[in-house]
Amino acid sequence: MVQSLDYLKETPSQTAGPYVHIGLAPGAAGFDIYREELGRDIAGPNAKGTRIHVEGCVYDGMGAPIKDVLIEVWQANSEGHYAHPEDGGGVEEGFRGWGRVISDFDTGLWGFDTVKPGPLAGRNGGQQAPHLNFWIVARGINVGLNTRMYFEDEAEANAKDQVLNLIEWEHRRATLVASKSERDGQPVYRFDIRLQGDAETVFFDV
Amino acid sequence: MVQSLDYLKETPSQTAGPYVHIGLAPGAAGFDIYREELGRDIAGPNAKGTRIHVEGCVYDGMGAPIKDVLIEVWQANSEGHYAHPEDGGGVEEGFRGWGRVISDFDTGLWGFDTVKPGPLAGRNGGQQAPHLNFWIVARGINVGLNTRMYFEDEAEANAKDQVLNLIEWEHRRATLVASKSERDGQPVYRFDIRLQGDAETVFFDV
Amino acid sequence: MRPPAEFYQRDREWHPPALTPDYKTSVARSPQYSLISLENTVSEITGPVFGHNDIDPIDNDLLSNYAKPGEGPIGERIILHGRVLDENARPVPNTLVEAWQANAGGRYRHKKDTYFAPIDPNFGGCGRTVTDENGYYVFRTVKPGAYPWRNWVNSWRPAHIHLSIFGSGFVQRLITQCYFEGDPLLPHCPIVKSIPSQEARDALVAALDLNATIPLDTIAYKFDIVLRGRRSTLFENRLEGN
Amino acid sequence: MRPPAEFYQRDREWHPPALTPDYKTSVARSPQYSLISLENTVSEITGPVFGHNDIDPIDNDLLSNYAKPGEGPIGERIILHGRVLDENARPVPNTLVEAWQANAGGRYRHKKDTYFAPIDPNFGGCGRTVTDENGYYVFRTVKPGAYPWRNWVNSWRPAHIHLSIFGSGFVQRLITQCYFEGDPLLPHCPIVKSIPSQEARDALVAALDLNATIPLDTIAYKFDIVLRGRRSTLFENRLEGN
Repeated sequence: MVQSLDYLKETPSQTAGPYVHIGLAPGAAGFDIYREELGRDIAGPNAKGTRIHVEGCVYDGMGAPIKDVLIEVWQANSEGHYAHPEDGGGVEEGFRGWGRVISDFDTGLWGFDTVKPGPLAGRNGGQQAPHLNFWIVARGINVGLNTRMYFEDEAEANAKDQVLNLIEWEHRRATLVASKSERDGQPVYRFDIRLQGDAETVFFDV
Repeated sequence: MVQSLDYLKETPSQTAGPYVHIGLAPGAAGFDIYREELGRDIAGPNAKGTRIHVEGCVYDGMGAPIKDVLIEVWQANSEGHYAHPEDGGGVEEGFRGWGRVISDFDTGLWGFDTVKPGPLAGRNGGQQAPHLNFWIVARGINVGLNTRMYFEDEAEANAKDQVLNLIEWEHRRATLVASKSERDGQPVYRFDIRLQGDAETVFFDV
Repeated sequence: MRPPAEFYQRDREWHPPALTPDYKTSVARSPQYSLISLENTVSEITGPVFGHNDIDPIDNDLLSNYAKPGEGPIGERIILHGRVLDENARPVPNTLVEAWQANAGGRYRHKKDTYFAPIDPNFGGCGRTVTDENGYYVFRTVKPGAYPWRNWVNSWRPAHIHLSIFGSGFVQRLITQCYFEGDPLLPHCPIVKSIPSQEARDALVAALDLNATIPLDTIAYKFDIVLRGRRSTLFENRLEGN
Repeated sequence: MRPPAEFYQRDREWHPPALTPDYKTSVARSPQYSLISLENTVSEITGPVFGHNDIDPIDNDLLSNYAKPGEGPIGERIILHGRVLDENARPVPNTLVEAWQANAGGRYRHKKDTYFAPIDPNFGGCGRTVTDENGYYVFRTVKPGAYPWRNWVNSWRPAHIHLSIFGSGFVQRLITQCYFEGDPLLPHCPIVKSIPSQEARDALVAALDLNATIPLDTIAYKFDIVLRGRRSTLFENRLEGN
């Protein structure tokens, strides 16, 4: 026998199930209960930087859009700082940088408004390109999936990004890059997520 | 080891609890649900013999009337026959000989109308005096209590009754004999049952 | 097969004794003298006979027998089913089985129940049925809730359904409680523990019966009931008088 | 104590794998390539911060947060309580815990739930709270009912409450399900069994906690939640850029 390590084990994950909306977006489930649902406004009214719209679908292995998916987004502000005490940079008042978005029950399309984040410091003096951190849960997903969304119009920063460069299969890096278009004068980024198949999105064990 | 006997064990008894009325006398619990509650009419309209009223209280060990008791009565008709295929004597149409009675929630008094049963055959050619078989359940009673009620005005038959004579302590036999009075021209038998104390009613392991 | 004779004596060591002080109400309600053991007479081997004309077919469906049209009680939809057998493992057919219980929140529809958990407007809480020719019975209901009661300061009854059974002879008369597999309150309940042996306590625990569930509809628990058996007539005292 | 650094890696052998074929929906929703292991950056060690101004005090009381005045939901009144800890057994204070569940009959208040068990007009089925300075959280609710679901023909979910927890870093983000001691459906559920080890499954079963019950009122279950822990800074690569 050896000495005992008194660490606890993390609580095991279970699927969020088909009715995750009841808990995290009750309005979508069909009823109003809270004064305010959390995660509806990611950047807040005071956020500096470029207002953008992000949208996409999450596709299952049959190529069908997942209509009951819930995505959480975590991002830095336009100056590359997170609204968190361990990031000393500070953010605008009302900037939380976190959002919760669900897909349309009929089409599977999801979308949200925010500001484009700035570039960030990486590990050991390295760089990270602007990105959004995604966490994806749904029925059939046993452990929430982590991925990142990068921006098509940040090709130079993306090329130097520590995380993208960690992906051995270079062609798969493109699965993390959202394509840009414009709608009503506002930048729109399309970010489709594929759970399986040749174009399977890169997911991270963070 | 020995050979196995494939007998089953009887299901263990549990107290009927304070809310026995819900199941066995829902009207008393406060609601109507069944077309007809069972056990309300013991003798039926065609029963021959003397119509009688029986009443009493069941007292606990502190001498307090038990207000949530339920009693079932099983009796022969005036000719000493039970409404059961194993008693070949036959009974009047509508005579069931079984009744269910509950105490008043405020006073603990219970009572019912029936006909006086006739004398019955006993074991091995012996005799049984007229009697009612009682089965008593309530909160705090773990196994329903069996006892018998005999009639004060059947002294001669009572003296020869096989069951009463089985009671070693002669003075306790009187606990099974109901006293007779008259009300509105009808015989009324009073049968108080005491669960504990010097005058504890005789209960049987039948 | 020889004609049935007297009933096997009741095993009083298997049943709870009258006095079980941890179940406080039993203290003043338990006879203190010994029961007088009585050999069967015709008064004991006979008992009331019930038929299908005594009850209605809906009486065994607690999901609907008190519900408003188009509504139903709230709670886990369950089937409680099983057979009534005797100690000889023979079915007891055509015998009355009555059931009563609290609603899914542990509240009884009884004027004396003061627990503040709400009454369900669509649930009465009682049912009855007559076993078929194989001794089989079935109820449909909601799984009852646990509830607090006044025994110790902090006493909780495990979920249970009260059952009342007749048999053919009045001495088979039995009232008991059906508990549910896995209920963590079972080891704490002084009413359950009024029964001396764990083996006998286990006999009151209905088993989850997935084979009897109705898919996408109603889950099932199986609860067999055993009534006292009767000897066959071998070399027998004459029970009857002549 | 040294300042906290990176999070311990998630034990992927302890969690369910993505592909668990007996839970059919996972088949087409499980990534087939390996996850790319990523060392923590500032994007991982940070996460959203919530405060008491984000929620209302009533939000953790599912018995009242959707009930009409003077009414309440039907079902077993329960307290679900415990602590949010990290793998170092330190409390995780001020973190958001969200809960959702079916009502006592296993019916969800969700436009996509078609189970015909009735909706409870006084029960929404969700709640949220922020842990206190000791990592403690508490909800009051009704015990949810088991319900059928479409996996195999005859599949039943054990009673459960869904829980969503944040922690301080976004990589601690966790959604799980809290089950209840003794539930006989647990060994049959392919979602429970998506977790490989029995020891890990047992970590999701709330214990009956009679010491935390409110006598004559509400029964209690205890469910502690463990989030990923962080190394202390020993001889460490610099996580930050400068």
